[in-house]
Order: sequence, then C-alpha cells, then structure tokens
Amino acid sequence: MTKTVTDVICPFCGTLCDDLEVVVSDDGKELLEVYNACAIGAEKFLHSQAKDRITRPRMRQEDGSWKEISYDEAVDYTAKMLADAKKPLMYGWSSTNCEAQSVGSEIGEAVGAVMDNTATVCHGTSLIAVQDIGIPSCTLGEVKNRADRILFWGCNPAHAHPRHMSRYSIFPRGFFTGKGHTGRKVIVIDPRPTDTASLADVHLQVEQGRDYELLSAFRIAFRGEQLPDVVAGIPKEQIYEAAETLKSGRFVIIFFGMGVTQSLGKNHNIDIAIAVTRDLNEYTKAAIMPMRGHYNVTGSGQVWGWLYGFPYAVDLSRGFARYNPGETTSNDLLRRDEVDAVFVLGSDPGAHFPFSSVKKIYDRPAVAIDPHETPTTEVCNVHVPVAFVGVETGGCAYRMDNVPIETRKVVEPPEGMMTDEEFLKHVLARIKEIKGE
Amino acid sequence: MAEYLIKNGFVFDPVQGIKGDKTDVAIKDGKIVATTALSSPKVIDAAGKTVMAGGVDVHAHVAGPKVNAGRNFRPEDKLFGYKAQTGIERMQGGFSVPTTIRTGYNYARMGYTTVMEAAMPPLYARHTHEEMRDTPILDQGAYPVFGNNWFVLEYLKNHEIENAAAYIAWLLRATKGYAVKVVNPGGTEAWAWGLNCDNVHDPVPYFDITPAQIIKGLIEANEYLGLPHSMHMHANNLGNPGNYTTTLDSFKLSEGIKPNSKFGRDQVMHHTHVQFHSYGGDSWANVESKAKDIMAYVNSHDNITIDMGQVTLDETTTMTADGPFEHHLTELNHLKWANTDVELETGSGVVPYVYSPSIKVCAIQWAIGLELALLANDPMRVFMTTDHPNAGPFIRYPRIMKWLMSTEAREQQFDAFKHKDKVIDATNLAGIDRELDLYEIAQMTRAGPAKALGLAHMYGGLAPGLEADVAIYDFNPNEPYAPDDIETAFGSAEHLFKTGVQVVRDHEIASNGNKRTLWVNAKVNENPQVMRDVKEKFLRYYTVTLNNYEVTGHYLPNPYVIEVDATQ
Amino acid sequence: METVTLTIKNQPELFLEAETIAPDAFAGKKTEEIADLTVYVGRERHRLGDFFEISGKAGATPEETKIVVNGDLSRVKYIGMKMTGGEVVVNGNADMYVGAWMQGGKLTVNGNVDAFAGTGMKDGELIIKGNAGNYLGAAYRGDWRGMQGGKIVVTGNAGSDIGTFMNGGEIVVGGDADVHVATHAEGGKIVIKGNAKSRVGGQMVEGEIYVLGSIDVMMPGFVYREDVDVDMDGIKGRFALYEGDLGERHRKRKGQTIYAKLYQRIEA
Amino acid sequence: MAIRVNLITGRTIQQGVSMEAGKEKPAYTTACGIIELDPTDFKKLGAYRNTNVRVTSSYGSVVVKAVEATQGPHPGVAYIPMGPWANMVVNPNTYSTGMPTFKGTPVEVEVAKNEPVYSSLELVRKACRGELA
Repeated sequence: MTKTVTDVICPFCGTLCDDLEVVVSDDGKELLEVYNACAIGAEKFLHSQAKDRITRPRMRQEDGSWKEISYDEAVDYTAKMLADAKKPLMYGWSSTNCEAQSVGSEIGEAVGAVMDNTATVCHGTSLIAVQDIGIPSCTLGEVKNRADRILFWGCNPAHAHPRHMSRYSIFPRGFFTGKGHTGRKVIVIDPRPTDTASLADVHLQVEQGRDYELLSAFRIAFRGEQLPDVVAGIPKEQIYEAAETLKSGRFVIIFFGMGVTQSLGKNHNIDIAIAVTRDLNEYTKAAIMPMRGHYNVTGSGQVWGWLYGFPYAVDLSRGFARYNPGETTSNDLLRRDEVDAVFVLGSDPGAHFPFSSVKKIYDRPAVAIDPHETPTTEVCNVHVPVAFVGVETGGCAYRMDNVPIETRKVVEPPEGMMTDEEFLKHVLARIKEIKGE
Repeated sequence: MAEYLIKNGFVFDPVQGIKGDKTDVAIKDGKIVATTALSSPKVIDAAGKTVMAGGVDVHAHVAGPKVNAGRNFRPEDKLFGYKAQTGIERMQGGFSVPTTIRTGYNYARMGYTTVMEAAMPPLYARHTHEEMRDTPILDQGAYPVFGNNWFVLEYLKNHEIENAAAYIAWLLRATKGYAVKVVNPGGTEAWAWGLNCDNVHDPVPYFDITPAQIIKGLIEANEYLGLPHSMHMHANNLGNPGNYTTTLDSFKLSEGIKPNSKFGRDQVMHHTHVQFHSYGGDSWANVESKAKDIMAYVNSHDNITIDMGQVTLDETTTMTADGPFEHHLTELNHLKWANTDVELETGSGVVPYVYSPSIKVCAIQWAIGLELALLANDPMRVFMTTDHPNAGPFIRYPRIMKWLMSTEAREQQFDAFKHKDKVIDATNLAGIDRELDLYEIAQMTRAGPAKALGLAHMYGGLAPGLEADVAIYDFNPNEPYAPDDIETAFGSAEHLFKTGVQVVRDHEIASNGNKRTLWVNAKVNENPQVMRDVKEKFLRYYTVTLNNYEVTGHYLPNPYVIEVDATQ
Repeated sequence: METVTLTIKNQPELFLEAETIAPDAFAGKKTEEIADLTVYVGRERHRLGDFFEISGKAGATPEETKIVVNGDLSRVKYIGMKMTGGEVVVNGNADMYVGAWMQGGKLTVNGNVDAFAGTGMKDGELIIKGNAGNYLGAAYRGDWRGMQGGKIVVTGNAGSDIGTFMNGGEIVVGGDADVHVATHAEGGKIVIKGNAKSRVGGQMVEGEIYVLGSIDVMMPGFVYREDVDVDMDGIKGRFALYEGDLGERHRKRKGQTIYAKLYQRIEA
Repeated sequence: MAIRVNLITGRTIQQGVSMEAGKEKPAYTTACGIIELDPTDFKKLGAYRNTNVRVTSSYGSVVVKAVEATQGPHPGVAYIPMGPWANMVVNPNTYSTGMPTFKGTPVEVEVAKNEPVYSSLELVRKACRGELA
C-alpha cells in the first residue's frame, strides 16, 4: 500500500510550487513517486532516497580521509570552533527553513558572527538597489491575473525556474487574463538567444555587460527623448518599439536574474531597472521582481530583517548589527582575511564561490551542514549531514515574492538523523555552556 | 507566580474612576486582585509616583511584510542607532522601523503592554505572526485587511451581508486575525491598475461597487458577527487637501447602525489616524485644519471612535495598505518607494518621509493631530497614536503627552517652526488652551482603546479581575513639573508588570515576558456557498493552494483565542 | 595645536576597528587615557595602546588636536571617522572608512586607502596622496544623502562608485576612475583628471563632472550641447559640454530644465 | 591555437538536475564541466565538438569539455554552467558590492585534448592542495 501526499511544497527554487503530489510507502519511510514537479524538483525529492547517502557526521583526518563521528562530537567541534573564533562567518541559510534561520541567528548573536546568505552571490546586489531606490512589486498571482506585458531581463526561467512560466508568468489564465499566453506580449533581453527567448515575441540580444546603458535607453525612450543610433548593440528603433510595447500594456511585469545582478554594474543594473518600472507607473501599472534562486533565500532575508533590519551580510561581531556589502559580504570577508572560521549551512559555496574564496575556506577551521556531499564538504573539517527540509521535515519558507508558505514533511529521514534546527539547537546550548551562561 | 503589592502610588484608572488618589494595587497569578487576596507579596513602594494600567495601542504597524520591507530597505534608519546585547536583552536596531526585539522592549519601556498590528495582508499572515512571535513582552493581535478583497467586493456588491460575514469568520480563522480592517476601500484594488477611488462614491474598476457600499457592508457584517472590535477604518483620500469631506462622508455611513457585541464596545466604526483625514483647502498652498468639523461630528456621534495619527516631526518611514497614496507620496518627495500588490486581497506601499519643522505643511499636520485630541469631549473615544511609523515612531508617545498636557510645550514647538504665523493661521491649535490631565491620558491610552477593542475585560484598568498589566512612572502629578519632565518620566517606566510578570525593573528590561497572540474565532452557520467560492478562487486565481493557506501551529506559540458565537 | 603620535607596534590578527583614532576622541585626554580608548578585533575589545605606541598629548578640543599615525595601517578601519575638527595625518596605507561621515578638520593619508573613504562626508578636507578604493565620497547604503560638503582630493586613481548620491562638496581624482561616477547625484562637483570608464553620470539629476581624459562608453542619456572654455582651479582648456541624464527627473528653474553637466576636455 | 572569448556562467536545467542528484556523481561533471562555444568560435579554435579545452583567465585556469552552444548563436561569448569549473576562472572582483563578477570574464580557450576534466570534488580538492598543473 502507498499513500499520496498532496499540496506538497517544492524546496528547490524561489518559485516555491505548492501543488506537488508525492507518493510514499504506507509506513512513511520511503518516497516512491513525485508528480507535478519540474525535473529538478523531482530529482531533489528522489535523491533523498539515495542508498549511498551519508547519514552520520564525519571529521577530516590528517591524511585527508573522513572518519565517522557522533552528532555530539560534531556539536562540540562546531560550538568550540565558533566560540573560539574572533569573527566567524556563518554562511548559507537559504536551503533551510525559517525556524533554523532563527536558531542560527541566536548562535550568531552569541558568538559575534557575520551572518550572510546566498543572496551575496545571487540577488544581494538587487537588495542594495532596493535600498537605494525601492521596488514596486506584487505577488505572483497579480502577474497571473493581470499582467499583459512580461519582460524577462537577464534571466532564463526555462532552465532556472522551470515551472515559473506555466504557473505565473507566460501561460496561465487568470481573472483578467482569460486568454493566457495569447493575451500577453513577452520580451526577453539577454546576450544569448535562450530557451526562454524562444518563447518570446521579442528578443533583444544585448551586448553582454551593457544592460545599464540599455535600461537607461528605455527611460530616455519613454520620455520621447533622442537616443544614439545604437545602444548596447541594439538599434534605437528596436528600443523605441519595445518601450512603446511596455507603455501600452495594462500591467507590466519585469522579472530579472543573474544576468544583471552579476554583470558589470551589478546593483546599478537593478537600480535602473527599478527606475524603468517607476517610470512606467507614470503611464500604466508596472511591477518588477527578482527571480530568487534558493527556495528560502528570501526567508533568511526576512528573518534577519525583523531581527536585525538587514536582509544579508549582517555583521554581529560587535554585539549589534551592522551592514555594508563590500565589507560584510562573504566574498569580501574571505578575500580580505577578515574572518577566522567558517560555518556553512544550506548552501554550497565550494561550488558557487570563485575559487579564490573557496581556498580561504579550506585554509580555516570550517564546518559544513548539508544533506549532500559537496565541494564545500570537501574543503571543511567537519561535515554534518542533516534531513532535507521540505522533504523530511517541514518549516516556513518564503517565495520569491516574499509570500511565506509552510513546507511539508512527506517522508521520514534516515534513522537517527538530525534536522538543521535540531543540530543548531544543540550547538546553541553547547555554546551557552562554553560561555558559562 | 510572585505576588506584588504596589503601595501608595497616585493611581489613574478610568475603569474604576480613580483620578490620582493614593491607592494600592495588588497582583496575583497574573491578575489584579483585591489587596486582601495577597498572602506574602513583594512590596513595591510607589509613593510619589504615578500608577496606571499597561498602555494599549489600538493602531501601529509593527509586524509583517511591509514593516519588514521598511526595515530591510532602510539601512540608513539603523546607522549608529543600534543597542548592543546586554544581559537578557537581545540586539536592537532601527529608529523609525525598529527590529521586533526593539519594538517589544521600547513599548515596555513606555509602560505599554498591548499593541495591535494595524494591517495584515491575509496572504502574508504567517509572516506577520512570525514577527509578532519574535516581539517580546507584548500581547498582540493583527487586523487582516478586507476593504479591497475580491470576496468582499463581490458579496457586498449585492449586499450579501451573511456571506460576507461567513467569509470574514473564515478568514479570521485562516489568518488568526483579530479584527476587520479597511484601508482605502476599493482604492487599493483600483491601484492594481494604477488607479484610485477618490471618494466614497467613486466606483471600483470592474467590480461595480462603491467605497460607500464596502464601508457600510463591512460595518453590517462586523455587527452581524458581533466581533470584539468594530470595523477599523482608514478612509479614501488620505493625505490630500480638502479630504475632510470624504472623512465625514465615511463617518456618516455608520449612522443608524448600533453595536451588536457582548464585548462592551459602543462604537461600530473606529476611524484611524484621523489627522491624515482632516484637511481643508484645495492644494498644499492653502491646506488648513478641519479638525473642528471632524470633532464636531465625532463628539456628537457615540458610535464612532478615532485615533490621532499624530505627526511627531521626525524622519520616519510611511507604510500603508493604501498603495496609491504611497505612489503619490514618492512623486512628491522622490524618495525610494516599495510597493506590493497582493493577489485578490490588498496592496501596500512604503516610502521614507521627513516631517520637517521647517516645512509649513508638516507643522500644520502636527497641529491638526493635537487639535483632534484637545477638541475631544470624550477621551474614551479618541486615542493616542502616531499610526506608527507613518506620522512618527511610537517612541514619541511621551512627547505627545507633553504637548497634550502643556500649552507651554506647544508654544515652544510653535516657536521652533519656520513658518509659525502661517501655521497658526491655518490651524486652531494656538487658540486652544486645554491641558489634558493624566486621567484623560489614561483614557486615551488605556481604558479607551481597551474598550474599543472589546478587551475591557482584560486590559485598560486596574480593577480586580483584569490582567495584571501595571506601569509605574517616576512622576509626581502633585508637584510642580516642567513639560519635559512628562516626556522623561513616561518615556521610561520605572517598573512594568505584564500579566503579573515584572518585565521592567528600575527602568531596565527585566524579562522577555510571556507574550500572547490574540485572535478571534467566530463561529457561524455552515455556509456552503462561501466555502464553494473559496475553493473556486483558490483553484483558479490564487497562486497558493487552499490547503497551504491557513496559519497554524507553531506560528502562535502562545495564542489567546477569543470565541464569538454568531450561529443563529 | 598639540600633536599625538601613534605608531603601530602590533598588527591585528584580523582587522582593527579604530574609530577612536579621531581628534574628537583624543581631545582633552592624556597619553594614558588615549591608550585606554577602546578598539575592536572581531568581537574582542582591546585598548588602543595594545596596538600603538602613543606619544605626545592632545589639545583641549578637537580643533586643537593633531594626530599623526605611522606604520602599515592597511588593516586598520575607521581612521578619522566622524571627526569634526583638528587634523589627522596617516603615514602609510589605511583600510576602509577613512574619514567616513567626517564633519570638519583635515585628514591626510600619505598612502593608499581602501573602500568607503569619505562616506557620507559633510564637511572638512580629506586628502589621499595615493590611490582610493571604491565608493569614494559615496552615500552609505540606502541613504539619499551622500556627500554633502567638504573636499576630497586623491592624487592617484579611484575605484568604482565615486560620489554616489552626492549632494554637495567636491571630489578631485588625479588619476583614473573606475565605473560609475556620480550615480544618482543631485549636486556637487567631481573632477577626474585621468580617464573614466563607463556609467559616468548615470541617473544623475544635478551636479557637475569634469573628465580631462577619455570616457570608454558614454551614457546614452548625455547629449552634447556645445564646446566651452573652462578655467577653474588650475584646470584650463576647451571642453565639450554634455547634459543629462535625459532619462532622469529634473527640476525646473524659470521654465528651464536643470540638467546635470558633464564636461569632457577636448584640448588642454 | 587559442581563441579569446567573453565568458558568462549561469544555471542550466541539467546543472540543476545533476546538482540535486549529487555533485560527487559523474552526471554533474557532464553537465557543468563543459564550455558552450558558438560554432564560429569552434571554427576559430580549430577543434572538434566534445574536445577537452583549457580555459584560462587572469584569475585561474581549468580544463573542461568544449560543446556546441545549446542556446545560441552567441559568437564571441562562451558559457560554462555555474559550478566549480566556471569558478576556477571567473573574475572575483566584487567592486565592493559583495558580488563577484561571475559574468563577463575575458578568457582564452585552447585545445587540451590530453588533459582530464576532473570531477567537482577532485577539482576543488586538488586546487586547494595546489595539485593542479
């Protein structure tokens, strides 16, 4: 016998689909089938069942090999490492639930850590831009129900957010959008003719790294001012035409991704894209939204927002919260040798930071909390495997439009395995002991 | 639990009619009790001090998505303003939009123990509850917004009060909400197309309903259910010169409706931050106070309560579910603007704002707020708020007390204005010499809001049986004082008890308290049509499934449920 | 004016946060009291004297106090932060936030500085005889009030994001500038004596930029108006005047739209 | 023969799927230990599809397999899916924003037929220990 769990939330990307159906064995110990998920989401659920999964903490030996240790030993090592450090970096916090983020924050306060999440290499520059100019946005349902102009700038949901287009943006039929796809005009701006671009009415193949200039050109076009003949590789006629398409919409939505947050200009690219959105609100209704990557990177920004007032890169070392990307961001801290220990949970900087930063992690005491074996676990002294959030334990997560959704536990974790939250609670308790509280 | 006896203080308690008499207050098992009920109390000597119930804030934006948007997009609001962790106090930061930890502590430092979050977007209810959970000490509840909700618009278009009521009951349960909040009825839905509803008769695009129908219908639905609080109203046309007529039109929609509530309130409409709704003139050049007209109406209609929305002349962060207003504001001051339209339900905007004493309009706004309170015949129906943080941060309440209690303090402020004479011309305040006393202050900050919330059985006074929320201030009302002494004393309670736990001791935070979240569980007759509509809308238009919508379990670790039976 | 001399004797294991190295903190203090001022390494508190040899004495007020700091200070942050008067001379390289939120006095660095020098500066003089890092004279994150007044002079090159949200004052860079100059500026003047890259004056509302060398990519929102002669603070020559940013809002004065001005030298 | 191209990185669905299946597995190397080149750039390079190449920037060097662009044409632009291979060569400069410049790194690509493409864990391990050529 099997049973089907409905309304399951997918813990992969910021789209946070909540309509998955998962078939599990009657005893709830085995996960058998996943329906409605994209290929990546399905793989995430199914991988939890891998037979070769690591289920106990490991410590690196002198010769480079791993030795299995108990959770107690892992807790003790982690607590001591954090308590001994003058300024530890506690990084990640995106592939986990808000409950774990909350406990992690208490640890951060106790040891004076710098807390940073994956926004630091993802939409951190968007957050800087929002601080400079704000952000007119909406929930994804507004897009589904109202939007008739969809602009994807430097993002490729066909690969990174596979169900985004069908659930929210291009295809769905909503309250005022009964015609679905045919009622919408889709524009893609990207230096490559991506698979998303192939679904669009218009693709502007911008010269890589010149998004700022092109966005600026849109603002000039809105105002009917004169443009140079070519901006960022795009002839002015195409820019005027695209600008008119946007202005003539009833509800414009701009989605943007790493193509602009990680290219030259970074926060400024987002800043001016938001300025474009502000401008459009003079003529019609317009909103803009970052395509957040990890399923709960948004949540960690929210938790730190209400606890400290900053969405990432929060330096707690002096007993209060400070923030300044460029200083308190992980890659700058590592590059400059500002931190003396590294704790990673819910992310894989070993795979996703420039190698020069990865080497700095390798050079320091470091602990990685991750269900998987990853390049990060490869450069850490201790690896603590944990249950998959959203599969083997529940908890709150925030969608890319900041909508909070409670993820579900659908299957039991392997016998004796801790969750992120449980492990962190043990570490916090041990740190309090060490500090004599 | 420890017993306490607070001896010899000057007690101000509107519930018992005690006007500064020396009275002892006894605390046992979290409640106020008769002094005879104590066996071995800890004695607090309050001689020469002022004793009041814990403060009750009827309207503040302290938790939820737009508050956090305000925090996260204003790093400059926290620059150099942090407070390091010490003892039991966790890290605190933020001036106009403090962190949740600082919010709890700062209210407690002022002697407040109950604070209502004024606008909860239902889809973001979980977020709001997470923040309230992490706000120490305070009892809190949150008002879900209804005035632009598609269900409400569709039901009230046809005056289906029973269906609207069933939906309200369902949503209060799903979101763990406390009351029916209305913000710019219809206008925020219109804003989803970049439009607005400018007055109560301006129809909502597509939905074929007017704000007047929404307002009246929600009052009726609220009374159909007999909820503890009345419909809580932020009218159309906020912040615009000449808007007082819209405000009066909105007030009038409550005429002839009687409260149906066993929770002891007398009003059917609470209108919030009325300062923002009391403007005459037709441009910013000739804007003037219409507080007299507004208060003439309020004073003569018992079924209305209001709060001030007092401008405090600070740099602050405005935030409201009135999406079109925030867009209007960013067009005026060119500062950063955040906006979120929420599918089927509501919207919101956030914009920083500097209320400068050098700007005439800001000074006029300051005067109007004070006029509302000083022209009130019944302080039990006019409450002190700053619509935190919209007109200023809540930490300025003691300063507002100073202004209300002292003409000298008001004159000092007038003298500090750059356009003093023009401000005097455009307002009534300079001609008002009323000085409120502490009893009236207690009415406006304790007993009044508690009663209007339908919580007079718990909060707002010091009668035996009430929650033991007691504040002791180092202030002797019977000795001469300078205006600033008021601000100093009431800005830093000497002691504060919250449900019998001492949370402030000698002006310092002594405990993280026993915070509760209040919500209203209204039982109604089964209503298959409404449940069908709910299922249908979730299936077709929402982007979360119905089964993932309801806020449950650990989001409210310490809930306090108020049961209402509206089955009949 | 009295002089206090600090010479670094111990390098911090991480970075030293020393906002106390400012005339305001030193004024009226004896050498021993200055040595007792607090500095931080991560979460650890230390005495200033743990890291520096300290000699001389401070004046009674900040205005009467001069501080000379010697040695390799490339791991010391916040020198001269929030100073309101007096003088600081740094003989060596310094780390981030030199002269940040400075309100008066004079701060000279005989060496290079890292990012965020002169952040949110209100007044005073900040002179850097080497290169400056990114965000020179820029606003703190989120603040629309960047540099308000005072003057920053850099002999060498400067990094990206010079004068973001600048409202007043002047920044002179002797060498080249990296991307983004005067973004969102609403006033003030920036002079780049060397070359600029791109994003010069993006989203600029008001203010002036002078570039004596080349600009790799001009913003599309800057439109050529005319050639003009400039003779200003030793800078002479024929300049092409551009106005912009055409995509941005601008206020009007007497019916005329006020644009930001970008002058690029065409001949000396 | 070496060519100069502008390197960008990012997600692909294969990168996502193989990452969730385990970064220690060969499928992850197949998905991410590659460089997507435009046909015109292949021509300039004078190499067959599926040849190992060495990609070198001012910041590092890595061997990956050259494949034809799946989302092209984009002459002059090359694409390595996000992951440890790309991160050996991307520009780590954050311009004091915290964000490395993952997109827009000038690189040189040359044929390296006989050099191996390491798995993700091997690559990071060897690089950390200084065991890479």
